[in-house]
Amino acid sequence: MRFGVLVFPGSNCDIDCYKAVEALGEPVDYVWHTADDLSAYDCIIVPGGFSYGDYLRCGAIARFTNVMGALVKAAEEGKYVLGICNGFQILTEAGLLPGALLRNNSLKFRCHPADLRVENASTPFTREYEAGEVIDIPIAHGEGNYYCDEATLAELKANNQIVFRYAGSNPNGSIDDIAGICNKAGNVLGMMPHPERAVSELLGSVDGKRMFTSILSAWREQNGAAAR
Amino acid sequence: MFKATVYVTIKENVLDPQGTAVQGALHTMGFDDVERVRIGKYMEIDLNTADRAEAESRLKAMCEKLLANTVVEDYRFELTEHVKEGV
Amino acid sequence: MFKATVYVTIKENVLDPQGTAVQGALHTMGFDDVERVRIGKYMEIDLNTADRAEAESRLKAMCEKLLANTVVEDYRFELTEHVKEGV
Amino acid sequence: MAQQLVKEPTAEQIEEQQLYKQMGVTDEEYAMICGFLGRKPNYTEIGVFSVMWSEHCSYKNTKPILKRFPVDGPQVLMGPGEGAGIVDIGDNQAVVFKIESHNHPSAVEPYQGAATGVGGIIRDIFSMGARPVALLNSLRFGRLENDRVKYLFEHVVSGIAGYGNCIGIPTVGGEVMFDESYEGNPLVNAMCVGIIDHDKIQRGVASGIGNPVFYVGPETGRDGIHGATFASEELTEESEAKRSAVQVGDPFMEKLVMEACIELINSGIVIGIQDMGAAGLTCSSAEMASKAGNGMVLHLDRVPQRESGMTAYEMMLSESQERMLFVVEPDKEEQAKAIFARWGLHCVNVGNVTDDGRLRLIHHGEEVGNMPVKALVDECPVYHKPSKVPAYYEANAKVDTTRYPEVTDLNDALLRVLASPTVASKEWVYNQYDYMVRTNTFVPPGSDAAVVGVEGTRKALAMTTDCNGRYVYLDPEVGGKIAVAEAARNVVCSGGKPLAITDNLNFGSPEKPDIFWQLERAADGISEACVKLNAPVIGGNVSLYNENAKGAIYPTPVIGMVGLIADLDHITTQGFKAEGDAVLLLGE
Ligand SMILES: Nc1ncnc2c1ncn2[C@@H]1O[C@H](COP(=O)(O)OP(=O)(O)O)[C@@H](O)[C@H]1O
Repeated sequence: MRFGVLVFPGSNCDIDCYKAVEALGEPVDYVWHTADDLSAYDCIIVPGGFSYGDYLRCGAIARFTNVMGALVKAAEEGKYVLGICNGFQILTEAGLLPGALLRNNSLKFRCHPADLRVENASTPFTREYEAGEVIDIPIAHGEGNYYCDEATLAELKANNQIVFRYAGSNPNGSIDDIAGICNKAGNVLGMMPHPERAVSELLGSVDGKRMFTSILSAWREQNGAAAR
Repeated sequence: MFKATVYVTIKENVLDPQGTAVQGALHTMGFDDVERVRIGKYMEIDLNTADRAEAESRLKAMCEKLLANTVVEDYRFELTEHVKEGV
Repeated sequence: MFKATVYVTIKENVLDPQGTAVQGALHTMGFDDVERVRIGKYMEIDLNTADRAEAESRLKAMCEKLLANTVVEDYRFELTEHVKEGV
Repeated sequence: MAQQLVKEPTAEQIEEQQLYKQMGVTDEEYAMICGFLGRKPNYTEIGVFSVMWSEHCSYKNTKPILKRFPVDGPQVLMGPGEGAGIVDIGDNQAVVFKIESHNHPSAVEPYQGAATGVGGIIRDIFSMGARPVALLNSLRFGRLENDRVKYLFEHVVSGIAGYGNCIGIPTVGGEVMFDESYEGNPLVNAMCVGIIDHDKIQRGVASGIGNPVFYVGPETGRDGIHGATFASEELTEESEAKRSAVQVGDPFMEKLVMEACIELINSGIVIGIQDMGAAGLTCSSAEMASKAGNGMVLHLDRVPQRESGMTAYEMMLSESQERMLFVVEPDKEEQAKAIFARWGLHCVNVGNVTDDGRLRLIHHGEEVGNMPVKALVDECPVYHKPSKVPAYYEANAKVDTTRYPEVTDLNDALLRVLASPTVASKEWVYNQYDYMVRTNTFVPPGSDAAVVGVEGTRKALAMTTDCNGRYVYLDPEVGGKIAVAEAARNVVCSGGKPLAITDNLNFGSPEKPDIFWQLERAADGISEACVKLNAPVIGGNVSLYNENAKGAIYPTPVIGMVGLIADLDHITTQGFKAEGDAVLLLGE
């Protein structure tokens, strides 16, 4: 299974995502924002950071880069797309996920471990978690306050698109404690917390690792490859 | 040459944490008469476009595409013609 | 009751990295006619103050103290009287 | 458009009206400058000399003190002098680190002051060729009851967070203390740590006669003109009027410049590279030429400009952020340009290396400056300021400490100590910093030293900043030793062996004999501790004139220390681990 990690000017969790996939033992490439073909990749990660300095709005400028056209196409084809933090913001700006991310209600950047409840354990990204399980994944963002209107929220709930909720105190004021959502088809996930920062005991948690192994096993199953 | 001023405001029903915080701060500072604060963006854009209709349509496109996120923000703009100095 | 609109802009000589980045993005998107972008803040404030002179002096104080950082920003405001609905 | 409204004074007017004094140049220094030039300096030249001869760039008041520091050791690959010091960590790898102050800019505009302080120290690290891997800071404010102090504290912390988080370098540690003596004159010291392979180490040299000199980064504006002299003056009501000295940081731009410069350095074509820090183009061009024993000619019309009508004086003294200067051979120009183009950056040939030992400035087809490089960089007079034991010190020595009552209610005392802002948890601060990005932070803030892993190895680095200004005030020599010892204890408790230190000497005005005495004694204390602990000083920074209306701040020589943890298994964290474990007390 081949992974691509998008790199925009100002991305800074690209290396961390790359390393997390590398540890999985699967091939991974950095993909520069000018690329217009993502057909080589089975899963595309839109990493965190401050693409274009987060100027104007987080993700607003990155969304117009060349690679985003290819990303929309890949998502339509059912490829797995994982947007983390700034990646989530880019996916909402691009309309691949509904809603928007506003400034944290504290108006401060917040970085610390956070408890998340896995609300939907049947996506390709979460199949190795138990539904309802509480996992420890750090957050680090200034604008992670997820917002959508009532109708969209109802729809998210009805389609089981809310994948993660904050289980402890809500760190940013997001509506309905939402920490991560997926699209209707379930192949595009956006989340504020950083699973790539929770992949070893040295980092304080290994709960993020299962997101990467989930993706791999889902892909293998889908493609009939024998599970290792 | 046109000068455009673009106002981007948070939609009425969307929470404005910054506005709320500023209102709180103003109260603490003794400005109790402040009843409501909403904070948006104010942009000044110089456009080297010849005619007004075109400038207007281009500005609208910029706002819809980039300058505002219409999921949570409203926008409006004003255009004033401007004669280049020294021309 | 007054409605105030406050405009906070970055001083002329002070770098506006945000404006520069947005200008760059607009160019990449094909809006080559954009010559300059400066991004500031726009605030709407409801003031429950009886008379205009007082509202003005209070607003000035708010701007100087909190709403603008006068080291790097300029501000100006407009006041419009507003009759409270339903009163 | 914007015409130049004020005409520059002529060389004669500068002399007659003693205008050089406004730039911090004394009569004697002015006479020396005339001697070096063989004529009177014009406005641009006196401006260039004034910044090169400011304390910030020349260390004219502190050179005799810095000489006392031990700077050698088998582990030291590069000591003080370059952008940052470098220490061997084995396997052809080395650690690069330095601390720098941005006190005065932060007092005036705390967010931007702190942010650009962080940006500046990061440039010092990557201009050595290193990949920055961690940031730390050391902060001092007045008492939190004061509204202005609250404002400064809040905005300094956001400024540090804003810059570090955006550029993607984890801020892993630091310290914050509150004391009345820092009221009106906060201390904002930022430290950056980087990792480099031995063979990638760069120096800021302009060698190779005829080689082109390149400017990279954003356009030059009228930012922070006279920032270096500003940093070498006491803060007064008037400095409020000098507010134009505040620069705005653009961490996004710096991220691009950093990535492009590291790519350029890795390509192996760079001859010399240096960041434009204090006194921007002036300091970088003069120092690079000086290190190679060469000269340089700069064509100022080619300098990218953000504003129209900029004068030579303004361009030479601008402190616009995120700019670098580098030298390559002529046939490597296209290769260098291609790298910067990919990152969307300006890369402009602004001059050449020359053999005449002079810094020559060309603007609008005229030579507007012609100065001997050696005079600019090496000939600034060194002052041996008078020093005197302060009265307070002598008085304190006579205080009978036994006359204070013993504390009886220890629980109450403990609670009061824990509640003081200086001792209380700093979670509010460090939770605003992204301390995890790059996923090598193995001990985050909240323990003793922070621990950052060395990518791809079993090694890690322990790092900390420490100083207790009150101790240093009470006894500068002992206080200086304590600062180093505390840093070393933090490193050792985390599983590391101290490698070296960087220091930031934050003191009051050196014109005052009391203060100069504090400086000398503190330096002696630091030196002694460094020798004992085998942790030489590999670099540092001096910030003098830290005074407010009531007098000088506590003398605060902040120590930044890095230690090597030989194996990840040695990492130790603070905090009791399990019930029933024995608790031992070491020391007296
Ligand atoms: N300004 C700061 N930036 C980052 N971390 C900080 C800062 N101030 C304190 N910390 C972190 O908080 C923890 C406690 O700091 P401090 O109270 O100074 O304790 P200590 O005396 O053990 O150094 C340390 O891990 C330190 O790195």
